[in-house]
Amino acid sequence: MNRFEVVTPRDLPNAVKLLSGRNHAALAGGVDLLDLLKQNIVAPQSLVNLKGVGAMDAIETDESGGVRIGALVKLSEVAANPTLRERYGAVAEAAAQAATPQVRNLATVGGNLLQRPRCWYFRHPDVNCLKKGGDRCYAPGGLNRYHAILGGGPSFIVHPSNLAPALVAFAASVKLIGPGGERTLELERFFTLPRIDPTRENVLDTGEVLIEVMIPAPAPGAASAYLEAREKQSFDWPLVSVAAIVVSDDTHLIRDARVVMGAVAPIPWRSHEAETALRGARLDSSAAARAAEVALKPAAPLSDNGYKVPIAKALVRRAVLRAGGIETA
Amino acid sequence: MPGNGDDQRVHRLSRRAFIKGAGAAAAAARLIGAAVPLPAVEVADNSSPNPDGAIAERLGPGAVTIELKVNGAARKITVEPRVTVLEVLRDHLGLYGTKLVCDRGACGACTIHLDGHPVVACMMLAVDARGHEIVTIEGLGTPDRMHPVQAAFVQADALQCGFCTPGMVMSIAALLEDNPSPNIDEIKRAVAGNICRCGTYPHVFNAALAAAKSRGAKPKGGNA
Amino acid sequence: MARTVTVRLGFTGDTSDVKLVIPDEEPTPWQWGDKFSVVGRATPRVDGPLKATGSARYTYDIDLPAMLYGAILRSPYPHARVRAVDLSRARALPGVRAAIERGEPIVRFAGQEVAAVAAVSPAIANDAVALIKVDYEPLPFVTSMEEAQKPSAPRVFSDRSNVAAPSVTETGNVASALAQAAATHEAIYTTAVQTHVSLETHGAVARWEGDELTVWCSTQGIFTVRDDLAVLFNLPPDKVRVITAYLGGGFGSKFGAGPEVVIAAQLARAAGAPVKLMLPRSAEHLATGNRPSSLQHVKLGADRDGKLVAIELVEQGSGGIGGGAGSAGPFRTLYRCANVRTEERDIYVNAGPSSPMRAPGWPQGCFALELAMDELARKLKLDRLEFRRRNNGNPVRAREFDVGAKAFNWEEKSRAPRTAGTRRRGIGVAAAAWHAIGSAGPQAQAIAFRDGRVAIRIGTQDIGTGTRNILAMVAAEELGLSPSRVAAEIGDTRYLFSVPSGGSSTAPSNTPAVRQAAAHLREKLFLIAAPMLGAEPGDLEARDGMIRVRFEPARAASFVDVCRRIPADSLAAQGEHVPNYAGFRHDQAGCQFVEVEVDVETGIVAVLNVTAVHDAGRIVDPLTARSQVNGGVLMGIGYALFEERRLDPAIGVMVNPTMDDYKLAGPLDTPEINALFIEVANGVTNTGVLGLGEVVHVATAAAIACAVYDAIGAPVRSLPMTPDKVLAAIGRA
Amino acid sequence: MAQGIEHVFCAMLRTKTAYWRTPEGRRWFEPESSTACYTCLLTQRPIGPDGLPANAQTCGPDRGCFKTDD
Repeated sequence: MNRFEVVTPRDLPNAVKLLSGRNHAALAGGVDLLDLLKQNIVAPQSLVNLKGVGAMDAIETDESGGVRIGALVKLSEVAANPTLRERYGAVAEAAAQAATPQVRNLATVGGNLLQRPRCWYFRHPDVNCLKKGGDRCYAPGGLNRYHAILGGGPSFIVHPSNLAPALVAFAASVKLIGPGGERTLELERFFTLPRIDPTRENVLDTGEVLIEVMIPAPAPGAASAYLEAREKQSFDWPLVSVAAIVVSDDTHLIRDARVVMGAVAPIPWRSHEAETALRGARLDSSAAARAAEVALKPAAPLSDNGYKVPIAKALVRRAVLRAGGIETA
Repeated sequence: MPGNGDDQRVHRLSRRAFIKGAGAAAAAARLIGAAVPLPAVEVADNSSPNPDGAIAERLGPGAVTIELKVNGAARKITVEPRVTVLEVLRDHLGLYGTKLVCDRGACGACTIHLDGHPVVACMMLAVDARGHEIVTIEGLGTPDRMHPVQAAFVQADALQCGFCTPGMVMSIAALLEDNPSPNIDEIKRAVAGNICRCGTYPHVFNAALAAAKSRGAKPKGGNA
Repeated sequence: MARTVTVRLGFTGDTSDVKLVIPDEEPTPWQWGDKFSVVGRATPRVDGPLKATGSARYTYDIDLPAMLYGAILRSPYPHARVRAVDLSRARALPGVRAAIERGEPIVRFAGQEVAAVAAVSPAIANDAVALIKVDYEPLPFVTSMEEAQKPSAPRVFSDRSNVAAPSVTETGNVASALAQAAATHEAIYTTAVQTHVSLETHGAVARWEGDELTVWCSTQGIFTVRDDLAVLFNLPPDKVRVITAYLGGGFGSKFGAGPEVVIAAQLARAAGAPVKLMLPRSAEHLATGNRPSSLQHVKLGADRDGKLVAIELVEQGSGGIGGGAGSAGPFRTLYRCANVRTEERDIYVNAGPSSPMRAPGWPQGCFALELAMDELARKLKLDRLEFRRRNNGNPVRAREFDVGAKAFNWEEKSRAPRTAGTRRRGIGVAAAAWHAIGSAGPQAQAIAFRDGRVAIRIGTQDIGTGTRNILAMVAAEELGLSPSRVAAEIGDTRYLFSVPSGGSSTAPSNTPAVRQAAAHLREKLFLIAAPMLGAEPGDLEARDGMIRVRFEPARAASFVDVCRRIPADSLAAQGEHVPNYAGFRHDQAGCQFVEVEVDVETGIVAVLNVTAVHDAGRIVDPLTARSQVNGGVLMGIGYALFEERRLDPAIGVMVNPTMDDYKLAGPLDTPEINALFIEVANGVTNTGVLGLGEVVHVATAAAIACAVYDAIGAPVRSLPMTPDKVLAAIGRA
Repeated sequence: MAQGIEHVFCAMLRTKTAYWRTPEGRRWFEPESSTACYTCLLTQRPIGPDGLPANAQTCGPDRGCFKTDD
């Protein structure tokens, strides 16, 4: 870990000003940043401490019935929040399953969305991969069991956020403040594929700060589920995660659905194919299975990660059924 | 060394900036693939001006004196901003009960309580812990006056080599503050971030159940 | 000099009188039916409060005045010539007090030590390491066993084949037995490299005072580190003192003076100040040893009655640049068979070397053999437990099969239908063996002080198994005290010699020496007590904190009162572990039953419960014994399902040298574990205590593999059984 | 097995069992063991100072780095 200073700006505009400078990094919960610093993946001169520059630490219900989550809200607070648990179950569940209890008490919502990939080539201090400005991605032709089966190339990382698929499923937006002012972006558009720029996972500009996540009010009759498949059950990154929202009536007729997969692609992977397949169908296991089938149709696995396809199919099917109130194995 | 408030060790260190471009550490050439060293860090001056008052506080990169509240006492220490809470506890305050094992927040051996909540001390900068109440394993009990959770760990033999034990104890103690009568699944989830290579988990579960019982709570179900 | 005693030895339902010739100084070995007041009772360990409060001081916690911190520069290359090492920039960094080169012209694995520094803080030491310039000439390398055997493969050692000479054994004639067998099975089984992941990393604190070297070391063998350092630094052994008060795990990887210990001592000498050098986690994975991988070609043959007629193993394995990958132990030992052939080969690859790990070779071999046994049992249409019973030659294990099957409910669970649902349950059983009878050599001191305190001093160490506790209990038994009154002082080469804690030998090696010392101390105390009680020393006994005349409990003096008559400050006696006796049996049997649940859509395996039945001779403390069973099972679950050192074939580095990517079983992966002990009075030493650390780990992964096979109907012949492999076996991926 | 105790081992050779002594006071090597992990004390690695593998089969008097026990 290099030496750095820690500066606390007087306010958010000054934080933006500082972060616009070269070699500065934003410090919030600090969990992923410290990991990157310890691995010598980043070496900022200055950490800009975002704690204390503005609130950003509350979960509030807004007038339209939606919820705003400050970027500095801890994952443990998301997991425990009664409103989120009741109305945005998949979000609370995703937070509850992230990392460990001790990390959830430190890690923030903003940090979770902005964390860098867990790819073992990216995290290796001696490997200069494409994502770090090197000339190649080592996953194809290398050890790629945890890598992307969808949307990969030229980098094959998977997006590591547990929260992101659930938030994308609920059509959340993020509020960013930067040198050019404030902007609001659908979270789905916030993440970006490596074919656009393999060194980044999102469109956050230099100097920009993610300050808030806004989730609109769920549609009447909407219910959600979040599921993960992990090799081990105590602290592990998911092989596949799925957040599903099903809007249905008493007869199980699906009016709308959102299906987002995590850990399968460099971004939270929304399956419009699955959603189309579900819309208008009566929710049962064969409808859910059809959705799962079409969701994974575009999958293009690497040498070692084809097994993620059946797992993803199983989880899509189960998440859809669970969201629709049909319990399954 | 614990108890005297000030850190003794810093006096061995020069207060000047030691390194011109400490980023050399980070620039340790990446030898696999095209080596593109990261830019060396220009060390910012500790006393650089702040004309427009944009900055409320500037710490480092040299050592700065900060105060932490540890086990009920205010402790002054002088550390670089890159130092973690864990390093401060061990190397500056002589509180060796908190262990470093994975150094990445993955094993829970360095679990402390921050304002009553369990956190990993290895993934938190010391400067970020200012203004918070830190409790370490030493703040929980002593061999002569053990906390009920510590006593239960001994009785259940919930320890083997003992290296993960302080972290396990801290996780269980925090759980019982929140939930005085946990069932076994809640116990397992509460220590899911603690790794024991000796594999002593079953006895940890027993200890947690016994500690809850000794505090007068009734376990609610569970299959232990 | 020696006397003959007759002792009753054996286990429930199988005991007999055995004549043993024992030296005069030896107490009569504990025998079947002996009544104890301390031994055999669950006793929380005496040093538990220190561990539970974070007060126990490990090597990692040692802090000396003016102590420096060491750090090591390691090769990022799997194979390279070191053309030049430039330490000048590191030396010039303020706060750096010493910098040394390792001086080896070739590095053969990524992670090999190249240079080291000592500085006033850990951060500066790390900064300095980054300033060392090394001119490497990268050389061709190989990291996979398969590649390493190709004729064109790069050589790990120049001019030497990557394939070491095979180790071959054969009894009978396997080829002809296989040809005549009623049923045969043949398949290839593989296991991955597992690393030890001791929570306290390897390391030491070294301090020179003149030509005397004191080393606090995270080691399983304080005397072996002492002897190694004495040789390397050309010192008489008594000028080297090694201290290990507490040890954060070792699992076989911490024998002797490793590079980090030697480097710490070199840096301390160069800097003229004490140096603490504890490895970072990544180095622990890369450079401190591992359980080698294996590729095992197994052939089994059985006759119509389900008796094994042929066993063949052709194995190759690799831990990296060192050998020791053999897995034939179980094939030669576990089951009775007239025709057994084994062939083992070490393969060298450019990766960190293997080191002993918890029953070296056995978990690998047990997995392959036991899963093959299940596959053959299926062909024979035999219940898998019955198949094992028919081929078992060990009476202790026969009883363990019975006891375990009943506790586990084997028959009922066998009859339960294997459902066609998503989550399928399966059961498995596997046998284990080890030979943990300890070795002669340890010498103990037992000391009574005038204030009534008793201390046991012996140069052993506690790897985490509760050594202090069982030594205190054995001495307390002999002296009629409660264990809390006995201080077991260990972990210092100033005490008398003991052996390293490996091969499950700590308890069996040290308890006989301690028992003999305590018995001698008791005799000496009787000499003081006899005139006090007006009795002959030979008529006295020590019980319940009293020394009293046998059969006349009223004529008694308290232990403390007797100690007050000690003429000097203390009264000391010595004991040693004499060569082992023939006794009852020298081997050690075990078996484990496992129930799993497999999610057949995700390939994720959950271990639900384990019934572990083991022979540990005389159990001193059932509480700490159960802890060891838990530990062996949990490490076995990791081995079965999660753990694998992953080396990139193209760039030759380990991609998962962390505790998040190298996956260990955690609390939510923990099944219910039912530990059952078959107590055996074996008479191989005066205590008959056996070690448990290894035998409890041998069968777990095998039993899990058998249970998974039962659940999904297809064998997963490769460890770890990650979801990709499970799904592939089911035919879903 | 035949080579057993007759074999002359380099004084720098180490393996786990070598840290125990035979009743005759000699280091306990098992040259036939297929699970013994050998190291050379001089390098603390399974490589002799001559760059060749260190183990019970090969660390004999024919190697330039060979050392006797006393």
